Amino acid sequence: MVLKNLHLTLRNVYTKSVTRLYPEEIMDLPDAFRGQQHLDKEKCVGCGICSQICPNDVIEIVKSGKWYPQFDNGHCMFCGLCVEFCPNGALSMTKHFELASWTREGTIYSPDQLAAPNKAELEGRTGGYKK
Amino acid sequence: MGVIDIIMDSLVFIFAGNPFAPWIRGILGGLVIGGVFGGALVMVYLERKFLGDIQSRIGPNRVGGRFGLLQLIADAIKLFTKEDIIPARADKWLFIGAPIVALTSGFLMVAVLPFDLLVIKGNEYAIAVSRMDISILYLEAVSGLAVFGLFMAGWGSGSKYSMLAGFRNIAKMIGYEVPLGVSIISVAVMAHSLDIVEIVEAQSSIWFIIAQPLGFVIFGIALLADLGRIPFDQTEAEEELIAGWATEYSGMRWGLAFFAEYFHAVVGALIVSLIFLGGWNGLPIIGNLGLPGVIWVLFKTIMVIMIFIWIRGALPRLRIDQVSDLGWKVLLPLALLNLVWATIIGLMWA
Amino acid sequence: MGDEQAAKQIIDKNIMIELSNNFPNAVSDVDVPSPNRAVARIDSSNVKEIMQFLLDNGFDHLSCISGVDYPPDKMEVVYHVTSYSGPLVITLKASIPRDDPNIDSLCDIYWNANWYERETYELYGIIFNDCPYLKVLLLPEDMEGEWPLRKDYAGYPNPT
Amino acid sequence: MTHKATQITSPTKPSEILLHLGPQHPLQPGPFLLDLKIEGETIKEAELKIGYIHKGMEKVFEDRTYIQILPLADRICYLASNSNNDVYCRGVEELLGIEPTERAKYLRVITNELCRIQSHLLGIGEYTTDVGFLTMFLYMIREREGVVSLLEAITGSRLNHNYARFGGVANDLPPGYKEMALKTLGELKKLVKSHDEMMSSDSIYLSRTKGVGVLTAKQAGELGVAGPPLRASGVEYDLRRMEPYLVYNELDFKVITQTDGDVFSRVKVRLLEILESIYIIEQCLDQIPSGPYKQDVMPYITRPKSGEVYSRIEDPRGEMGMYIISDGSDKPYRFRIRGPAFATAQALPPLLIGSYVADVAAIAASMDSCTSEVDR
Repeated sequence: MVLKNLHLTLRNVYTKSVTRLYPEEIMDLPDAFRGQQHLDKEKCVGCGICSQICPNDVIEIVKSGKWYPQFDNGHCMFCGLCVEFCPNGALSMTKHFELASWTREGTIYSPDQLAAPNKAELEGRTGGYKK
Repeated sequence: MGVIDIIMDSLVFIFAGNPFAPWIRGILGGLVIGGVFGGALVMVYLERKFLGDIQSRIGPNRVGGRFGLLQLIADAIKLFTKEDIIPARADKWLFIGAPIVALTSGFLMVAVLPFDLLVIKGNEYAIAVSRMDISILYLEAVSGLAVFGLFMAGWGSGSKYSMLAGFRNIAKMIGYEVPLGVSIISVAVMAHSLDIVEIVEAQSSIWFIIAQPLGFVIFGIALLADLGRIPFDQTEAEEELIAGWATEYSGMRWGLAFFAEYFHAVVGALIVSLIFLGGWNGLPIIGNLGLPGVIWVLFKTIMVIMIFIWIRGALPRLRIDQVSDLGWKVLLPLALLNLVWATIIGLMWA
Repeated sequence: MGDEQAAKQIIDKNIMIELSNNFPNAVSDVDVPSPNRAVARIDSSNVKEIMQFLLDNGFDHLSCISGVDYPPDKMEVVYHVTSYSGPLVITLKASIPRDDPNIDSLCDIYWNANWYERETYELYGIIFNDCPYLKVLLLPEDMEGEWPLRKDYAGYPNPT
Repeated sequence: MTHKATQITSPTKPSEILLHLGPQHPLQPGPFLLDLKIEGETIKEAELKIGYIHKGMEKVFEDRTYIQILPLADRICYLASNSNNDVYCRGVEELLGIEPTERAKYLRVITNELCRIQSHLLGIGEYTTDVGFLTMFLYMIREREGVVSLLEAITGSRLNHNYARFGGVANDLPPGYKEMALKTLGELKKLVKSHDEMMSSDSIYLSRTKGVGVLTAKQAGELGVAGPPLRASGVEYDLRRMEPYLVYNELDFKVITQTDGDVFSRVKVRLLEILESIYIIEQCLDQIPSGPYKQDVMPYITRPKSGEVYSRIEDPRGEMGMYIISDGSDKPYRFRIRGPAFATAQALPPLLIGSYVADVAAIAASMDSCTSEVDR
């Protein structure tokens, strides 16, 4: 009959709801999380392997002082291949994932922006954050 | 000439038998309709919150503080500002009229629902817009009107989904009006009256849910089917017919159609609390604790509404042929059986 | 389980020998690269008989039909046939001329060949004779005749 | 089974109408067009038209290097992204003649089974909304969150994992993973059992599912389906057992079958497979050897010798195969994807004929098709 359903669903009323109120509360992100890329300018030699391996042509090697990669995150799919194949370990992935922008230019990250301290860590928005 | 006369005549008919002065009845009518309107709003809010609890969600929580109290107002503003689309192939007047008809039948039903009975100097004053000798018959007749609204929508939209939903609706209504009517008659037989006020008064010693539990179950199932709530929402089965008869509606017209459903649900819950749960008689054993009867009626109505919501959260949807099977092959024989039972018990009481 | 499977594999191996014995002129280049895979070339005019033979011998599951384009003069239709009771996948390749690509349809033998044939038709322009319902499946209807998976395809609607 | 009834013809009688379900329809996420010719509520003919999100993946892959295909192979179907990635990697490994390390094999089995669990949970969830049981859908999503988080903790991404590599995997297990996984999966096991009980005790649910959309073993074979729809008909066809890849031959598991072949059995198979997958993961977490999880050197350009390979895997939805032809360059010459959902989608129209419109949703969702993969 249907009584078991009624009973089990009513029991669920007393359990805690699982909804996260997103902008205020961020879920726990694991260390392996693939968010925005971070560039270590000290280590980067500008070899361009990242730009060759990228399946979506996100990465362009530009000159800003030396040659560094520039990311157009508008069509990045965060597969992490660039980080994995970087011969010097200059690229890494951070937990910053709130990358929306009002303009197309806003999604292009220059080497300087990539090398700056990570925004998510500055604001403490890397998970487990409670208001 | 003619139309106004007919309207006036029917108004006189509706208001007949109520000892209040006409202006009091007018105010009362406004209050009652407004109250049920408000009740429908409360039901929408409760449905979101309680269903959220059942489904491990929070429900509305942004507009109007933590509990989302103003969510409905935000929704109404959204609906009012949306574009109103009438499909090119729609039958325009049927399309426009359908939600109005659906809502009006709900309004008409409210007219005879009593909320309390005051006895002042030996005179009975029912807190109702109109007190009729045959109010329960009137209720059944008017509730049948709602199906016209839905079928008008189904036919007038000019869409196959809506039309299928309209067909299903007619099939369902025919199947369930009969057990619904028979179980109401059983109540009337037991109370020896067709007047809802007297039916409620007859429950002062024992509620009809206890006197005829089978009748209550049949009435509840048939009522759910009439209201088109899960598990009987075949007329707006999302995964098959998009939104059924409401598929082509948009903006406030859709809002009206949506609201008509909740209005009907509140009226349905009111009827259940009046004819089965003792109305203003308070609870068994503890009595009415000196509280006004209106409070008790509202309390019981909200409880019934919560049960509606709970059922919606717990059950899947039946198929339309199974719905018809249930109505004709199970509920109708049982309803007749219940009528026999009610007659015997009613005679013994008399 | 292990013994049964080994026995089954021996039977599976035999099927290739039987196949080449039954169709000495149509089947060539039989190769068994691994216990679960077997490859052979077949003559494009004998596809139906060979498939019927395989179906009768328990290979009741047509996994896939794919087209391959080898410009300038050759195309291949590749069939992957397997069975619901054993692990062996038989890959059969039928070569057809590129200027007149057509081959017999398998819809009478394997019901599910239909969509694969339609797909191969729209992407390569290979005509499947007697296919009950040969029309575009994935592409929009106005792209029929473009054959986009051919190697010399340049883009639609304006070559890029 | 003829092809006739799966081609729509225009109505001949006034009582027949053509009903177009789609291209935008709540029946399934993803666009498709299901044309039905109905008389009353009974379906006379059905035809499925697909291709609304044809992405031309096979062509795209011919233009990408082998490494670049890795993340793109995920996106064939986001619910089975790990399986797709794995089957691709095994194909290329065979072409390259390398073997993944022992630890990597276990890691791939763990992620594949987690992937199967989350796919089944969502599949059942979608199915339950189609019979009007929204609450169960939300419960399934709630349960799925935990499993997806487990996948995320290993792979770094919630949906498109991009985890397998040629000869290994991308990441090792994070510290403390075993305790975390056992806790989540233990709770999941209890919840799945409770949901199973809830569904199989509900008389409304049973009347909606028992005897609906019956596919006998013979028909299923004829229609070419694989995976849960086939196993629900009683055919013990599971590539994990039939063609043991990775380390499945070292693991103890049952091939779940049901006999009725109706909608109820298909969902039941999925529910039981979730429990079986949990059991496999528990074994893997116990047995997993230490050692390297990927090859020492992985060049960023891979050039397999020319040849061809057909690799296949037991996807959550059935048999996923990839046929790769290499001509010795760094890009595949031909890349053919044989998706399981394509086969199940093809088998849907003949199954619908003779049933009611109200059952279309139930039958279609119980086949658990995926438009993204059908169209590729």
